[in-house]
Formats: sequence, structure tokens, C-alpha cells
Amino acid sequence: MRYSKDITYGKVNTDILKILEKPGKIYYFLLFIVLSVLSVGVFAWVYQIYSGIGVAGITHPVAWGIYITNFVFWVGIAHSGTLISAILYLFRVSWRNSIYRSAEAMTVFAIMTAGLFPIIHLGRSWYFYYLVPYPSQTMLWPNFRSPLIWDVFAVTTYFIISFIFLYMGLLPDIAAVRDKAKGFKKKIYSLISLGWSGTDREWRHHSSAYLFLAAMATPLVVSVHSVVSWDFAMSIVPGWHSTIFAPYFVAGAIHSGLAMVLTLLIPLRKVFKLEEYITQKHFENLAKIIIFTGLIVAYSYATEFFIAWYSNNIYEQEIYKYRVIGDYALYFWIMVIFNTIVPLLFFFKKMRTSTVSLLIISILINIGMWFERLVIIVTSLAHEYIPFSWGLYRPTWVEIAILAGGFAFFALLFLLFVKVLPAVSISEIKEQIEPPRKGES
Amino acid sequence: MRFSLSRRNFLKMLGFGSASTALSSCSSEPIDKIIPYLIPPEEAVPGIADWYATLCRECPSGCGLLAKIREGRPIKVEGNPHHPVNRGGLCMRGQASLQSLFNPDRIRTPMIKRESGDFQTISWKDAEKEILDILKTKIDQQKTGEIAVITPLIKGSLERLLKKWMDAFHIKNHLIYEPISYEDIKEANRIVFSKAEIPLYSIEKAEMILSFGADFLETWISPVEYSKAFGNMKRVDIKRQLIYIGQRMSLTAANADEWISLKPGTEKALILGLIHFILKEKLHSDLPFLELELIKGLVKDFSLDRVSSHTGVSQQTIERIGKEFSKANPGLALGGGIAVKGLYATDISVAVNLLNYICGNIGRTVRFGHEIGIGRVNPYRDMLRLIESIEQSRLKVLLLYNVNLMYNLPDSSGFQEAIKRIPHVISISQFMDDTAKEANLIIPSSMSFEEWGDYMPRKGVFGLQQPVIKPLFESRGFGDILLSLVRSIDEKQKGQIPWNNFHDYLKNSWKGIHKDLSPEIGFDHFWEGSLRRGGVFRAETDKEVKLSTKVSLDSKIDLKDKEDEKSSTLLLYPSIKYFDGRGANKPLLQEISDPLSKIAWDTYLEMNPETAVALKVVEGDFVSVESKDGRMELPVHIYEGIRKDVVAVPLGLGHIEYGRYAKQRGVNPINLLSKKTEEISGGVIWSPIFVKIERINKKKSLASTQGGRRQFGRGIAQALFFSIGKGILHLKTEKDIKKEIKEGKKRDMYKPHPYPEHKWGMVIDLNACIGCSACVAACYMENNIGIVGEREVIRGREMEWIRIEKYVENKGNGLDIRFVPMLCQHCENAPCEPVCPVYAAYHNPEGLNAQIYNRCVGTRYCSNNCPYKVRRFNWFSHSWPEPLNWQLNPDVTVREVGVMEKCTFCIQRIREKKEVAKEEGRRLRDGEIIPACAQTCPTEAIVFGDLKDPKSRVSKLWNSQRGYRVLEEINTKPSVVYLKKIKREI
Amino acid sequence: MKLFKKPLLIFLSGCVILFFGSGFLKSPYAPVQPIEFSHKIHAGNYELACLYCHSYANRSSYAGIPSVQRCMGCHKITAQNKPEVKKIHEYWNKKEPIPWVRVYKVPDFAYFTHRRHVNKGINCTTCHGEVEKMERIQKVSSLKMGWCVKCHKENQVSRDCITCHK
Amino acid sequence: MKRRASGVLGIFSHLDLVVKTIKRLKEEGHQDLRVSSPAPFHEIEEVLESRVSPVRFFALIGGILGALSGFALTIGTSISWPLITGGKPIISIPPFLIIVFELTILFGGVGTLIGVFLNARLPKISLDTTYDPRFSEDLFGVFVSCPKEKFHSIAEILKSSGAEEVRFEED
Repeated sequence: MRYSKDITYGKVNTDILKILEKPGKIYYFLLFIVLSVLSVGVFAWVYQIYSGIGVAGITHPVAWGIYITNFVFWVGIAHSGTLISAILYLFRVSWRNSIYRSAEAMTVFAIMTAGLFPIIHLGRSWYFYYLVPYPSQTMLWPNFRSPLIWDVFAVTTYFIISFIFLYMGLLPDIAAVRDKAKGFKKKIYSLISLGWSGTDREWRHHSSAYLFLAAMATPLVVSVHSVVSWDFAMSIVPGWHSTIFAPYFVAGAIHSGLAMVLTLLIPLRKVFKLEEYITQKHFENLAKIIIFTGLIVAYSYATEFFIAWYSNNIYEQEIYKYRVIGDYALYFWIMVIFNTIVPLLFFFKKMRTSTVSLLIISILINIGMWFERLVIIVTSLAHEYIPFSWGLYRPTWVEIAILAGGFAFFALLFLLFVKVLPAVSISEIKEQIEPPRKGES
Repeated sequence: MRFSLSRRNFLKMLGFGSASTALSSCSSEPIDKIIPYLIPPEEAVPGIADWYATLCRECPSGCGLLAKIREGRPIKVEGNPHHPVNRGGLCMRGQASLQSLFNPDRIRTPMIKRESGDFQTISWKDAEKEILDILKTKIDQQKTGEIAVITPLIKGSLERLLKKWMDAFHIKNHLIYEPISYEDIKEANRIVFSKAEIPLYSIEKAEMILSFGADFLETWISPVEYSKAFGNMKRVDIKRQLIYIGQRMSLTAANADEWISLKPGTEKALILGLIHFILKEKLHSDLPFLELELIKGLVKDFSLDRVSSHTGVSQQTIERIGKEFSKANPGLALGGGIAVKGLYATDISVAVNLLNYICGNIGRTVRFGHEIGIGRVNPYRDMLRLIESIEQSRLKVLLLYNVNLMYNLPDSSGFQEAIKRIPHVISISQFMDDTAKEANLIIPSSMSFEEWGDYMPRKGVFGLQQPVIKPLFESRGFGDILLSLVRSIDEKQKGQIPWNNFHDYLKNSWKGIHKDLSPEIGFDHFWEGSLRRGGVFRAETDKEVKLSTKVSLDSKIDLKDKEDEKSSTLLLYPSIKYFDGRGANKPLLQEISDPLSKIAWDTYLEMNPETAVALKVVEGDFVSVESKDGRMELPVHIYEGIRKDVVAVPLGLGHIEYGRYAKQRGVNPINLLSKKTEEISGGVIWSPIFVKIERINKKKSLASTQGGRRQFGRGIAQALFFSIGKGILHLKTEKDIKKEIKEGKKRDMYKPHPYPEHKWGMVIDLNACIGCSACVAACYMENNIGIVGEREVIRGREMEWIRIEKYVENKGNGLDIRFVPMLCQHCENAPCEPVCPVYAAYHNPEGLNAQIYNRCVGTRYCSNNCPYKVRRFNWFSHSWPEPLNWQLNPDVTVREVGVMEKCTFCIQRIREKKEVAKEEGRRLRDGEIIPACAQTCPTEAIVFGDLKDPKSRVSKLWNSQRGYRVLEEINTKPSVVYLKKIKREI
Repeated sequence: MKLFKKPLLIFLSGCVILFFGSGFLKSPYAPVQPIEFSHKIHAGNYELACLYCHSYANRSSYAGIPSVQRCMGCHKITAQNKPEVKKIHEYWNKKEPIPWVRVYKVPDFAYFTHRRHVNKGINCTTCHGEVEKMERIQKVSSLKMGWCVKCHKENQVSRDCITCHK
Repeated sequence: MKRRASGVLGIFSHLDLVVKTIKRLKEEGHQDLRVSSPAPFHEIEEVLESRVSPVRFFALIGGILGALSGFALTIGTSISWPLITGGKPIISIPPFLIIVFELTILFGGVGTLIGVFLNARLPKISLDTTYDPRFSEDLFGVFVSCPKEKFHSIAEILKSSGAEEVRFEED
């Protein structure tokens, strides 16, 4: 898509580098809130490790709860980042360029947050390294048949690749920052810019590498959430053991991710006055994709119920009955309404174009998607095969605190990011605007 | 710190104390001390278990025990297979008995009460002096009549010694007190057969049992013995039936083929109605004309229609039962359960006797001449007399030995006030219980595991109780206390009682037994033999009895007292967990949930759903229960197995004192009882108690271990039905079995793994399983399973590796309650294994589903993926307050927080036996390895063995016609096969 | 850039040295015992068989520490005047056991039986080193899982986890 | 270790001029050019006639290595201590393929990164003296490395084709 004519190369630099200037009061205020919430979360975790995982509400038979919910949720968030930065890049979707940077950053931070939760969740977190394949004195290795080990590999790979991808894109921009910066800052930036000097050779290899990374990230992103979904699908728990889980989770992930992108971009754009670069058009496009993913998610829900009914498997049927009218019915209805009904509002142009409605709806979708994971995990475990050991799960303050802490951690990373690195790609916007020409010849 | 001192002495003698059971997963060098033997005891090899025969004294039935000793500590008790009472089986309470030995709340030293009311530790010398002073003064004043001794049922040498001792001090009053006694049966036998004793019931022999409120699988007279018999009875012929008549479906009733609920207080009418019917139809065995007329006379106005309308039992039912029972050859009618210990207790027992008599069961299933010990107990009436004499201050000194009168006597009896009036209350007790608290002087008495003794549960059964550990604290055996007291009074007594300690006395008195049992062999030989065997046991011959001509009973149709109609009837019953309350201080018994209510750690009021609706209460709501004599508030438990007009409360909780686990927990329903005794036998009137129930504004969540109450057609607890004509329905044929096996093979995606040496498997016969939960207790004791307490049980975090699942069905005979022992199924295609990221769960070459605790990181994925939900997670590290931790099994590690654990088929036992076999260079024998659960099972419902050995018992049962595997359809291929229960179809 | 190249190098190499060095620097664990008992004298010079004192090794999972009585068996007469032997007499007279300090400890979650190993003919020295040369007993093998497994692997004996894990 | 090179740097502010200049320089036979720009431009690549970047091969090799090591890791470890889980075979390929896939991507990505670094001579400890901060903003730079003698002739070309600035670099 084209930007307004009066944007020149110089203007791009000045506008975007303005973001990195000394932050204002609001920023510090936000930072303070985030840090305090985070510290509560950290305290909760320390307390949990000190007195035993039992201080969390998870119990027999519901041995997985909010922690795993968060893990799945955050991995999901990560996905749309890659979608925008990599997949749309491959499709040469021009409007991606101005928003992909923050989306990709979101990906990296989301993975970092997600990565915490499996460890928090462990009964003996201090032995988490047992899951890492390394030649130990015991001569024993992890069990590669376990979906949890697949997770370890998938998530680490995803993190590393996303990070490389983000960094690749950043290189020229860091150089740009370096060239403006002074003193100590200059030292740091020149260090991390790796001496980028925009020569033809650098550009040539850079853009080809960028293309390949995008090409690799695309199947990766699909695989990662498939693997996450297999944590459930590979088990025999009724309500988990389902073939549609992989596509269903991937769709859900992108659904929530796009919503999160909106939730982040709208304030970003407002605060840093990036209206010229991040335009209504961007948001509208995102909204349109959300409608689509929302419909896929709705379809998956329907399919699940259909299969449960059609399979005539009493265990499956019990689970789905339980979801709709059981102890967790409220969560279920939140999930259905927020994820499938609410996004349909985007069919109305007004809803797509007004930032307020965009923001509200995107937040609702995030909530809905979080509950989706909770419902899937908890309801299935609560009503498994043996009726005698059916049970309930009630979260405790520890879990809530750590949940909040997770969000704080993510927010903190993002806040720091926008002030340290260009949250909008400079060089790639330049690719989109007319380069300066004399025009004679 | 006296305690630590005594512990060190103990270690000094028994060494290797520091075989610490704390899980130390740290690799750094632990600085700990090894304490070697000072003088190594003979034959004791550290690391190798020794077994000593002794006795269980948790209830009056007197089962034989084998105590497993490791490094000088008893770490497990098992039933003594030689002992005729329990024949190797053991109940929940027996399994937990070590927790009374190692109970942290035992009285550790003699104590005296100060003016301020709190106790002060004193030395044994002073304590004895105190007692002697009191006794001597009484002797000098010629007022020994003011002294009374109250003991629980003690038989054999101790009893004889006590007699001698009392003579020495000129003491006359000795009361034997047991809260749950059977004077009505005794009395009835006097009336009917002029033989005042409690007979021996041969349940094995019975083809049909009619139980009138006799819970012989739980607490009635000798539960383990009768459970064993019941199991055998079922095994002999699957179609033998038990019919239970009562207002509440007790555990026994739940195991009956039919539960007949009748109006409260109408049992007598029903029995007499049955007799009437049988006589009318001439179904009775041939009787002399006179006797016939006599009995006819007694039952003349109990015609079918009247009885039926009066009891609320349909005529057909009565007829059917009458016909079948008289046909049964022999049958057996049981009475005298607490449920029928009411105003007419004796009459009911008389009626039961008559019923047995006319059907010719006397001398066949009801056998006299065995003098069951419990018959010796003084009735409640005597206690009331005692209290009276206290009130009239004719009694100044009360010497109590291990009786908790404050708890077991109702407030209405007035004892609680009376005891305060007595100047001298000397309590020789093991625990600081409600009664000891009231004493002026407390003498710590040893546990049965620490003292010599013997016990005769019945004639011909001389159980020998040898100590298996030195007294942990400054306690002494009752016998020793008596002896040392006697020794220190004047010379001439010494001549009569020359023994220095009870051991000598015991040995001496056994010389007598030796003389009349087997004089041919030398005494030492006899003595050692008895020690090894756990006693000497001789089959006593029955005594003939004949109907007394003076048989009589109040033969009007008794209508229940004119109580106002809206009051409902309260039924008390001794809990299978706490018995009469003495179990309450053992954390294990608190933790295991009741087989029927599935509730742990609390008292509750059982109420029929419809009654609950009428009262607008739901599970956990509190109600106030008010009788003429007392009032209490307790939560409601909804139970289908109880009549609309009846509510029930289990005994056992509501102690004021009695240690950290029992103190201030639940309520004590005994205080609702009245002072009135039953006229004829003088027993307690347990029921019916008329109470008003009101909903009060308070609720709690009960510590229930149960989720869903029904199976929802999932075939977890399966049953077959038989009808008298057709035999068993839908029994598998050999062809079906073959077909099953073939299809089973087809279902697999990969080819099965080979099992080179062994393939361990288990078969559980649901027809034998009575849900008594002894296996659960045994498992806890064997495997160091943590006790989590009420709060955590409410959150569903109990750690039981094997649980008794209870399901309610409404098929066939109305209410149908089924039990399934659910433990790790050791699946061949175990879903828990592949999901473990670190190989903590894997399949071993012998078919065990192994769990490596210190490899586990606690992802809990395996638990999610276990369809049987038998994996248990350590949400916290558990603690065993000293000295409870001395019981921990050194062959099983104590699991840390954050670790998954589960049934291992008692791998430590397998390992041990395999090692022995290797050392002896032979193959394992079938039945050599027995897991704790199978070993203790009173009905021998659990069979464990090697499926690779075609001759093993388990292989033979494996493809039974009744066999099925839980959740077969998900093809986990469990190594546990259940045999379907068989119920009478009506 | 140049400036902090050398320090970095030094730092890194330092780490490396510490990391590997620590392995060699670590001396075997040999705690001071309440009595300076010398295996060298007993097992070395007098060539007492291990089983003479550690008498349970072929019968039980524990090898067993000799009782004070066992010590006195000889030392009532022999070498009474030696200071260390005197200590034994003290303990004996006080009727107190000798609080030896543990050197070899298998963690509680692992099951190890001397009986099988000894009766299979594995030399004590295989795991406990040349005790007869030690003045003060010292720990020569780590007793770590890898150490066990190595031997089990070489001798093709069971590597089934629950053979040793309890 | 500055990479000193002698030559002439022309700074431009218009893309088309840069392209024209490069064409001309090439005609004049100056092959050794280095063009700096704020963003990648196909026009420049075309006129420079630079060959396709070899980074793709790094990606490929990385990927292959990843796959191989994936198989090695999963199968190797399973065999080294064979433990049965859930009745599945010791070498159960389907789950292993997931590990293989992830490692393929991982190594491929890392390979790509290495590829860029090696080919684009990154990271540079310090920038060339010919680098101008404005290159990252809106200016273009054409550096012709040549011996001192040719300085003036090239400067001429550059100036005439619209360079706003011309600098000489001597070593």
C-alpha cells in the first residue's frame, strides 16, 4: 500500500527515531505498574517453590490448570506475529511492513513468557533440566516419545528462529539509530548493529537471508502450535483426544494473536503519533482476518460437538455435555461468545474503523481465547473415565498472581522494546515509498 | 528431654537407627552417623526382616498378628495365618495398630494432677507410692469396698493375675467394660437354651444367612473371622445368599443379596412372623410336639398380614424368605447387632434363637460350648450401679485401665459429674484420653507390642502376645505394674505372688495350659512352639443344647412407643474405622474414607435423599439433632441406603482429648443415649432413639473422596445376576473367552513386547470383596504413603494407592451398592508411560508399570493420561511426627514434594523374594510374593502372581468366565482382571 | 573494541581452568573418625578378612559395622595400651556405641544389596578401593548412578530402573 | 584493523543518478564499486550485475545437518538405553520425526545466519572510513576503489553525473 506523498526518507527516520526519545511520565507510570504486578507474581512463585506446588489450586484429578492454560495462550499469541512478519512477507503483502516489527517483537516476548509457565508448572521446577537432552552422568536421556519433549524442541526452535528473524530485520534500523546516537549509546548501538553500513553486498545477502528465514518460519509456526495441541491430542483424555486439534489450535492461536497485535498497536500508534505509518487501513485488514479466523474457530467448536455426538462415545459425550451445562459452563459461554460471536461485529465497517471498538473487541477476544484453553484443559480432566474420581478445580491466589505476573512480564519486555529499538521498521517502510529521483534523463 | 533420651537408649540396643528414611536427593556427602550394635542380638541381621507372632488388641476379637521387625522396629503387622480367629486376614484397624504403638500422643511418663488442674511428671517410684498410700489407707480402714477396678475385656493370665492382686488388696469390685457388648444374645441364650454364653457362628456352613442388624462384616463380635468365613461361604457356592434386615444399609447389607428395610423397632414382629409362617406351612425341621406347641403359642398372633402391615414388609417377601430359609440346609439367622439393641433387644435375640431352632440350625451353624470372650463383659446396668454408688459416695477409689468411660458412657449416665466426686481416680492408660484427663494420677501402660500377654478370644484358642519392641517411653505393662505394686506391700503377700515380672508369671501360668493340652512334650519345647505359632489352638467340641421349657417373650405385637410422629428415629452404629472410638487417634484411620459414605476425618448424619429434600438440606449442611438426653450439631450426608423415617450417625469421633488427631474432631453421638437400660439384659438401648432434626444455618464441605456416585454405564463395577430357577445369567462361555483373546490381539498396532521371565498379574474377585478397606490400610502402612489431613482430602489430594470405589446402581434388587478396589492396573499399553518426558514412568520387563520417584519432575501428565486415575501426586512433602516415622518401611523411599507416585505391586516384596530365590538358586514359587493388599484381605479377594507360570493361581483365574478388565475398550490391556460380582435377582 | 579483548580472553580461560581444574583439585572424602581406626593395620598388616568385621555383607543389604563387642573381642587383650584402643575401652565401659562417620551412603531412593554383589564374587575393592592400604578410610567411588550403570552395563546385568530404584 | 582502501567516494541524493553513475563507471571499466544505500534497490543490484547470494546453500546444508542430527539424537539415545513406554516400539519413528523437523528448521535458520555473516563480512568491528551516517537515512554512496593516480578522472565522472560530494580515500 502507498503512503502519503509527503513522506520522504528523511522524514521516516526522524519520525520513527522520535519514538526512542526520552520517555514521558505516562511511560514511567506504566513501567511502575508493570513492575509492581510482576513482583507480586515473582513473590507468588517463590512462595510456591518454598512451600510446594500444592499451594496452587490444581489437584487430583485436575492436575493441569492455569499454568498450562497460560503456556498455550502465550504460544498462541506469538503466532500471529510470525504470520504477519513471515507469511505476509512471502505473499508480498505490502501493508505488513509498517506493523510487522512490533508484531515480531511481540512474538519473541510472547514465547519468552510462554516458556516460563511449563517450568512454573513443574512439581519440582528445580529439576527442569531433566527435560533438556544433554549427556548426563546417569547415561539417561529424555523420552522423545513424549509430547512435552516435542514442546521443548518446538518452543526453543521457535524462539531462536523468531529472534534471528527479528534481529535480521532490525540490523539496518539499528544502524540508523546508531548514526543518530551519541556517546555511550552510540557505542552500544554500534556494537549491536554489527557494523552494518548498507552496502550493496550487505543488502544482497541480507534480503536473501530474510527471505529464507521467512520461508522457514512459516512451516515452523504451523508445527509449533500443532505440537502444543498434541500435548492434548496425543493423550487419551476424552475432549482432548481429537484429530482436529492441530488445525483448530493453529487457527485459534492466530485468532488470539491478531487480537493481541491490535491491542498493542492501537495504543502504540496513539502515543507515538504514527498515524501516517500505521493507518486505519492496517487495522481494517487485521479486523478482516480476525473475522476469518473467528469463523474457523467457530467451525472447530461445532465440529468438536458434532464428532462427540456422532462418535456415540459416552465418554466424549459426557465431556461436552459437562462443558455446556457443568460446573464450568460460565467459562464455556464466555469462550463461545467472545471468540465467535463478538468478532462478527467486524462485519460492520463502523466497528472495523473506530479504534475504540477495535480495542474493546480485540481485548474481549483475548479473554475469550484464554478461557478457551482453560475450558479445554479443566473440563476434560474434571470428568474423565472413572466417575468415582471426578473432581473440581478451584484456582488459588498463587495461580492468579502468577497469571498476572505473566502479563506483566510480557508488558515489561514490550515497554522496554519500544524505547530501545525502532518499533516500526525504517528501511522496510522506505522500500514502500518512492525513492528520491531527479527524474531527468 | 526424656523422650530423646529414651530414644537413644532404644537405638543403642537396637542399632542402625540412622537408616534414615528421609529422601536425600542431594549428591553432596551427607554427614551422618552410623550407630552400630553395642551387643548384637542373636539372629537379628540388619536389613533382613524378622517376623514375630503376637496379638492384635485393637478390639475384643483378639486376632493373631505377625509383626515384621526391621532394625529392631516393627514396621508392619500382618494377620497370623495359624491363628484360628483371623487366619491371616486383618482388618483396617488391625493394620493401623502400629500407629497406636508409635502414636506421638502417648503418655510417656507417670503424671500427677496438681491443684491447678494440670499434670506434672513424676517418677515411677513416687507414682507407685501414691497408689500404695491410697490402697494401704483403705486396707487399714477396712474400706476396700470403696475401691473399684474397671478394665476392658482381659482374659487369660492377666485376668488371673488381677484376681490374685485384688485379693491381695482385698478389693472386691472389678468391672469388665466394653462399650459394645452382647448381653442380649447371652441373655437370650440363657432364656432359650439355659446357656448364658455367646455361641460360635459357622458362617461358612450356612446356605442362607438372615442378618437382623448384625453387621458381622464390620464390627459385630469378630469381624475378620466372619468376613473370612463369608468369603469362603461365597466361594463354596456362589449362589449362597445373605439377606439383611434393618433400617440402614450397612456395609454388611451392601454385600447382601437383598436388603429388606422394615419399620424401626419391628424386627421382633418380623422374626416371629417368619416363625409363624414356617410353622404354619410345616416347613420346620421335625420338633417334639410339646416344643412345637410352646413355640406356636409364642407366635400365635403374628399372622402374615398383621406382621406385614406392622413391619411394612410385603407378604410375598416374608413368604419367600420363610420358604427359602427353612429350605436352607443349614441356614443361619443372626441378631444382636447394635441396630436391634433396643427396648426389646433380648426378645429379638430370643426370637432369632427360636427361628434358628425350628429350622434346625442350632448345633450346626449356631454352636455352643465355645464361650466367646466378649460374653464376659459387664452390662451397662452394672456401670449405672457403679455410678450410683459413686453418687452415694460409697466409692472413693477408681482404678481405670485403658477404658475411656468419659467418652463411651452417655452424659445422661451421670458419670461425667460422678467422676469429679471421686477423691482418687487412678488411670492406667496408654493415651491422654477423655478419661485420663479426669484422673488424679496417670500411669503410662505399655502397648500390646511392648508387653507380654495372652488372650483367649474363645475356648481352646490361647493367643500368645510377645513384645516386639522395648517400651518406647517410660511405660510398663499392666501385669508388671500390678506385680511391682504387690511386691511392695507386706511380706506375706510375697509368698502368694512370687514373680518379679509378668513374663515369669505368664510362663508360669502357661505351665498349666501345657499340662492339660500337651503334657507329652517338654514345656520349653511347648513354649517356644507356642511363641513361634503365636499361641496354642485346639478345636473345641460343641456342647449340645436343648430348648428350655421356660422359653418366654413379650409376645404382643409391640408398637413403637408413643413418640410424637414428626420425630425421626436415630440409629447409631460403630464405625468400621474407629470402632467404639478407640481408632480415632490414628491418623491412618482418620484418613481412609468410610467404605459407604466415602467421607474421612469427620462425623456426619446419614439421611435419605427424600428426607433431605423435605428438610431443605443438602450434603454438608449442618443440622441440629436433639434427643431427650442430648443435642448436637453435625453435617448431613445424603445416603440412599437408609429409610425415610430413619437417620444414622457413626460412633467413634467427638473426643475432648485423645491426641492431636482425635481431639475436638466430629461429635460423639453416644451423648444422645438415655440412661434407660433394656429390662432383661441390662444392655444399652442403642436404638431406636427418637430425635428432632432441624436445619441450622451452617455448612461445610465434607472430606469425601468420591466424585460421581454412579457408573453411567461404564461397566467399572460389573455384576451378574442369578435367579434360583435359572442359575447365573449371561455367564461367559469358553467360546466367548477364546474369541475375546483373539480380538484382543487384533486391536494392537504394534506387536506385543516379550516378557522373558515373569509377567506379574492380579485377579480381584468382586464377589468376595466386601469393601472393608483393609487393603487400603495395609497399602498405607507398607508403602509409607503420606497422610494429608482433612483440608487436603477435601481438595481431593488423598494419597491412597489403592482405593475402594463405591458405585450406586438401581438394578435388580432395588438399591445395589458395589465396591471396586481400584489400583494401578499396570497396563501393557500404559497411557501414562509415553507421555512422561523423562522416563520416570516406563514399562519394566516383568510387566510392571514402574515409577522412578527421584527422576520425576512432576509434569503430572501421566496422571492426566491415566484413565483409571490411580496416580497420586505429592502436592507437599508429608511429615510423620516422631515417633510415627519409626514405622516407615526402609525398603520403600519416602517421596518428596512434586513427585508422582502409585501402586507398585509392592515391588519391594517382589525384589526381596526374587533375591532370596536367587540366593537359594531356585525359581520363585507361586504365592511366595504377596502384595500387602492381597495379604491382608479378610476375604482373600485379591490373588497376585506370575502369568508366565501357567500353573499359578492367578493364571488359572485369569480367563475366568466372570472375568473382565476395566475400560477394556480403550485397549490399555491392564494386568488386573476383575471377576464380576454375583447377585441374587429378585 | 581492542581494549576489552584481552581481559575477556583472560576471563574466559580463567573460567575454563576453574571448570576443569575443580575436577582434579577435589580430594577424596575421608572424614575424621571418632577413633583413628586403621584399615591398613587390620586389613593390610594382619590381613583380616573384610567379612570378619563387616559380617553381614554376604547375608544382607547392609555390610554392617562391627559392634563394640566385636572390637573388644580382640582388644580386651591386644594392644590395650594404644591410645586409640583405649578409646574403644572407654566406649565399652560407658556402654555406648562408637559414632562412626558415614563414608559410603547410597541415597534413600536407591536400593543396593551387598549380599548379591558379594555372593556374585565381586571384590570389595572393586567399589571400596584398596582399603588395606588406607590409614583412614576414604571414599574412592562416587556412588553416582552413572558409576553403577557403567558396571552393570559392562557385566550385562539388569539395567531395569526398578532393580535399584525404590 | 580498519579496512583502508584507496579510492573515491561520491555521495548522491537521488537513486536514478546513482544508477546512471554506476552504469557509466562500469562502461569506463571501473569494476570495483561499493554502493551504499538506505534500503535495498533492485535497480542497483541489476546495474552492478551481482550474482545470486549463496546464503541459500548455507540454509540447505544447515537443514540437512539438522535432520541428520535429529535422527541421530532420537534413535541413538533410544537404543543406548532401551526403555519400553506404552507398548510402543523402542524406535518409534512418528514421534521422532517431530524432533527431526524442529531440528531441521533450527539448524537451517542458524545456517542462514552464519551464511549472512560470512558473505556480508559481518560483524564488522568498525565501520569503513568511507561510510557516511546519512547513508542510513536518505543518501546514496558510490565508492570506487582505485589507485591514487585515477582519483581525479573518477572524481570528474562522479561530479558530472550529479554527486553532491566527492571524497578521496588514501591508505
